[in-house]
Amino acid sequence: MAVPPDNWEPRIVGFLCNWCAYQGADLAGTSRMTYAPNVRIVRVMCTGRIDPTFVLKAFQSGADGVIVAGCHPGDCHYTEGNYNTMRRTALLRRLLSQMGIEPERFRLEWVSAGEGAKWAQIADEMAAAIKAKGPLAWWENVREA
Amino acid sequence: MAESENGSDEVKIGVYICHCGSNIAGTVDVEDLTAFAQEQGAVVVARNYKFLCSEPGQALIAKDIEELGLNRVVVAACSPRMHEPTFRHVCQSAGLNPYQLHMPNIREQCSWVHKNGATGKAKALVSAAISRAYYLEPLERREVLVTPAVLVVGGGIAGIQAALKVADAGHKVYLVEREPSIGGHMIQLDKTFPTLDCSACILTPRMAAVKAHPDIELMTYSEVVGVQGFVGNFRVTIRRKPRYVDESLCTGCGICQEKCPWTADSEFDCGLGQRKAIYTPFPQAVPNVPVIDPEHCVYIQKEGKCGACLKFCERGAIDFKQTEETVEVEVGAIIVATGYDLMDPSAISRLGYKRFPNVITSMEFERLCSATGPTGGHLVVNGKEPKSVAIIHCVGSRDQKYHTYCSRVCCMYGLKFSHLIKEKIEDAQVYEFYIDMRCYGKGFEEFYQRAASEGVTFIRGRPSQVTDFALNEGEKGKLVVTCENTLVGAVMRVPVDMVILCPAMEARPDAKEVARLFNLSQSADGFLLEKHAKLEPVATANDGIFVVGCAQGPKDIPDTVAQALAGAAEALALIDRGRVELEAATAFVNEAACSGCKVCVTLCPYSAITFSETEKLSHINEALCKGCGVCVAACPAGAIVARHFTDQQILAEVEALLVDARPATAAI
Amino acid sequence: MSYVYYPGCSLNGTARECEESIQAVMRALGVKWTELEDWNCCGAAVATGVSYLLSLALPARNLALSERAESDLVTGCSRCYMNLIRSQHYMQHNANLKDNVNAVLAETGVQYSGKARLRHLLDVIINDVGLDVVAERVTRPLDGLQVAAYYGCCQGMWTYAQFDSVEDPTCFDRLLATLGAEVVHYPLKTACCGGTLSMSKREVGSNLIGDLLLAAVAADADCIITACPLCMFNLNSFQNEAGKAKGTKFHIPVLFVTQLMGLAFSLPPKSVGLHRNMVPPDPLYKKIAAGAESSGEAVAAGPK
Amino acid sequence: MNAQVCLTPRSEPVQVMKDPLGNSFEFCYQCGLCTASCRTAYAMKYTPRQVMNLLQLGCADEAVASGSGLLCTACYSCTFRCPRGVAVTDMMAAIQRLNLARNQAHRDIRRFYRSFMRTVERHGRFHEVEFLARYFAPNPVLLVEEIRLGLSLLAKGKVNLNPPKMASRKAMAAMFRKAEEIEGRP
Repeated sequence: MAVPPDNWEPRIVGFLCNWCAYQGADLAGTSRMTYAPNVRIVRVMCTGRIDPTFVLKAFQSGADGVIVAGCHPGDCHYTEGNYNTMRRTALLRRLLSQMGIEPERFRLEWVSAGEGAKWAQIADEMAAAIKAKGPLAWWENVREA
Repeated sequence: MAESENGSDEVKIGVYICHCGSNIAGTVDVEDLTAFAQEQGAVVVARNYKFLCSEPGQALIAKDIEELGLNRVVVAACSPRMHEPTFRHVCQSAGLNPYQLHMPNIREQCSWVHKNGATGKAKALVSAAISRAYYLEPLERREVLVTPAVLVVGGGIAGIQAALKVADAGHKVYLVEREPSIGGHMIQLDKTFPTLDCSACILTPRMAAVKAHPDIELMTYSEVVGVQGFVGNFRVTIRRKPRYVDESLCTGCGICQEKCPWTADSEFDCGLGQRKAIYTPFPQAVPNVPVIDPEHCVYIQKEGKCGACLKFCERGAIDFKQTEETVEVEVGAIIVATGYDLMDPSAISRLGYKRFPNVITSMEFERLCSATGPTGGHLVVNGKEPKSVAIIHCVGSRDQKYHTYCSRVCCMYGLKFSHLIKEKIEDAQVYEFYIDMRCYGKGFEEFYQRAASEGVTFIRGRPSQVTDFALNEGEKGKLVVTCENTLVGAVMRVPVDMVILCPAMEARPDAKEVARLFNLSQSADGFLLEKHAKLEPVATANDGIFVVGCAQGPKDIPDTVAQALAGAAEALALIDRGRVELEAATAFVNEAACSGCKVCVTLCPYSAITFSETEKLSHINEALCKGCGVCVAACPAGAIVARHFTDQQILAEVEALLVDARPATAAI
Repeated sequence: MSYVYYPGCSLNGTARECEESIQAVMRALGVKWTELEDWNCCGAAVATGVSYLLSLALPARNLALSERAESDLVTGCSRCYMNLIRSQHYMQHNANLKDNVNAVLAETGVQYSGKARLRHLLDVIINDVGLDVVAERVTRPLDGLQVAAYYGCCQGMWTYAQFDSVEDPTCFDRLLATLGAEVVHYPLKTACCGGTLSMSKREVGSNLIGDLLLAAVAADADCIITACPLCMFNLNSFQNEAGKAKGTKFHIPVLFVTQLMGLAFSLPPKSVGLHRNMVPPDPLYKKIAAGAESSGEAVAAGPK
Repeated sequence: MNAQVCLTPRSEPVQVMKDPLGNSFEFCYQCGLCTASCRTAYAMKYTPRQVMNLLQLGCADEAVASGSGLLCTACYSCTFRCPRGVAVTDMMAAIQRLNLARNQAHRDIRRFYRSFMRTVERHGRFHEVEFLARYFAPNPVLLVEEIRLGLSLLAKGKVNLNPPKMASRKAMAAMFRKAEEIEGRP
């Protein structure tokens, strides 16, 4: 694996639903919690809108990790969009592993509008985990496999 | 960048970066960010400004739209949940479709949460916003009429006040209450702080007014079980439990309750007193119509044995054939006032609740003090008048094992209790065990002074236990409260005859179901979440639904009433406008691409998608669609398009979000 | 279920009667275990006063040994149990700490991974063996014997958190009731006995012990039952000093829980080390015999 | 006023007081539940709550010197009940450690701790006879006080005269050294 430069910082794309996770991330801001700046957020109305190709596109464009975050199961603003996400994610995970993208690089999380601290913690954890893994080099993993 | 979709007019993007005073500019290098934005393709102008939401800030954008012919606007500022409506309005007023705006969030999700790296992240966010904005399309918003009626859920003081105010404005109100009577917790209280008004005396006229109001339809012993529709047009399903008493025939004479031979613990009196199997919870109940509790009614339990009430009711109002009913009502707005519960302090076993009969909760004390209570207002525990009483504050509040928050009312009602005890038993010793006295309201500090002047003893310290272990003769037969008197720095043992616990006010155990039913969020403490802590105190994430009173968090009666009236004002504003704009960001089916697989039909939570067997195509009813996009992501043919969240827009955003990443390897 | 048994230091010496009774009773209940090989001192209440790291590493070594044995680690000493679970808990929540502990453990050739399963003797008796099995084994019910169930503090706070209520544990009451004893209301059941203060700060230790004895006497208890060897030592050995502190004289037998179980199982008193108790438990024998007699009569009278 | 109790807030290095799980004294809001739950607080110069306050004020030296930490029996009642999740017991242990390391405690008490740890270091397990010999030798007055108890223990066969036989006892000393190397006492 290529050795990352010293100042390398992972780039992580977060797809957050408008009603819970995005509000949770906003709450982390209003509460002035400090967390790693590596996660960049894309707002969608519901995690159910997230087409697996969005995640693949993120990795293809140079993301080192992707987080999908939505309402807790049962709390979806659209009743059950997040259940669809859950099902889709299982398939997506398999696809990612076949492509040589390590499981740590993709996370599905439930963050409610009141869980600002949880969002900050997830962002920190994810940044630390990806930093430990180094830059994404899926093509290398695929070749090795 | 390439030409826009229709190829006719050139894309002209204006980028505006807000300093938000120092909120953004203190962390993000706004000049650098502006220069960066200026370099992006299709960007005609990039500016930064101290406060874009201010009038001159808005004018700046409007002027550029008009003079430079901008057709896309990117405002990098606070969360779009804050100011998207503001800047959409700016676009509209300058002649641009409001959906041609995009707002990257560089405050809540950038400058406020990062110490280092905020500028770099802001650049990525702005770059993504520009790319997304490039593909934005104008959308048309539709308007629908608002049903001029309001549903109020919960008949405590909050629900009563809200219902009366809406009805006084001449609109129909449905007031739904789960219990047999309205009145809520407030009607259980004896006196109210700091004025010492008799709680029932000030509340019962309001309850009677609800009953008498021609525009209020009161449904007690009923629960909301379903909510469909959207702001302005809700369809609500209400389940009415059988009372086994015909409300239209009953005169409330009370003979049935007199004759009923079966008793149960009275919920209203916190189990300190008894009620019959057919009962009104308290004498001033509204409606003054009893219910039969099927668990304790022998006629119901043993199929026809007893029937005393049947025999004695002269009006023939007893009706054991009643069954559960479901009614549907249509309303334009909903006010949720479902209240709170007191925590059960037996969870903190060291404080002795349920182990010693003379350890009681604050609500039990209210009932003991009340003239309508089980002792007729005589303060008696264990058959004796207590000569010394300990009042323990913060039981389960300000404690991360139970509830981190302060319950806000205990300090004041603790003082009220001291006063009431002193009033009833002149030579009683009263000890207030507190951590901090929080007497912040109007007349509160004065009341604190008054209690102190009446000889109440204040001990600053959280007691560790209530025990019956006596170390000396003086403690024998007493309860001993141990704590550190933190102002002295010494452990104290205080022998008393009675202990009153002030348990935390907590979200009701079914708050989660309520949140789900009305599609609301809960804050971390379990209470229902308002839209904005300061500026939208009663609105929620679900338009047209408002939350008031203790369902939103612990508060005292004046604050509850203020919120109730705020909720009424919100509902009235919505109804009086008469029309409401619907979400334009809905989905539609690209018929040419639809393969007719019907996957989308089953997925739609709003039944907005129908399948035409003749055309072999799916159709989306845009009045029902809420734009969640589940069908869009699921469509195997990619035939469904989510307006304002198109694949093209999102993919462009993702790609540009990673503008600073090393080029994706061409290895594959 | 396989167990390795960690006796701890005091059970080899000052708490020998506890050890004898534990072994005898567990044998009677059919529990098989082997002693944890090469175990070391858990640091007792002393290590924390000298080295934070050692206070975690000493217990961790025993946890690591039990992982190697792939068995549940059972201890009958509350202080050992507390030190073990504290070490486990801290390492679970702080990876850096765990690394440091493992660096120390490396000196003795073991490593702690986090898999160890720690069990308290009472937990094994009540939840693995079961009270129904205990009841079957009771041949001399302790009818009429009034006992104060003294849970002790570090048990209350750490041990019972694992299988009972922290603040108001009841497992002990249930076990003693199974033996036929009457458990009296003992308000100080989770109050601390003062631990090593009885040695290092005598006047404070005696005062705390005095309160415990006073409460038991006030509750009309015939004896105090404990599940902690240190409580056992303190309550037995310092009744004179405690009496002086409280201006009275104490003479109340204090038994380890398995000693009382042994009596109910009709095991010979010597086999459960009752002859070693500092306060001789003789008055109890009389009371149990009297109880057995009266119930014996009732049985004899029953069938007719 | 006694100069000793004229405290000046200053920021002393209190890092050693911080709990490894992050539940530190900063969270304390001085409700006194720790003290009220503590059976030995009455004998302390500063109650556990006051110790937390001294740490908050940056007056750790005063808390350490007070010897309050030596009275903690580590029953953990305070930690389990603390409404702010402060690991009070660990902080009491920290000031206890510092007090002993700074030789502020009475020499008998210091010897009590030292003798115990030395015995464990040598044998891997506690050995009463060796401990008592180490503890009592320099101060025979103590021995006189305890002789009655010692004799009756002996009579009941509760003193194990033979040293414990632990297989890896040699390695224990290495463990002690390694721990000291890593943390640098105290």
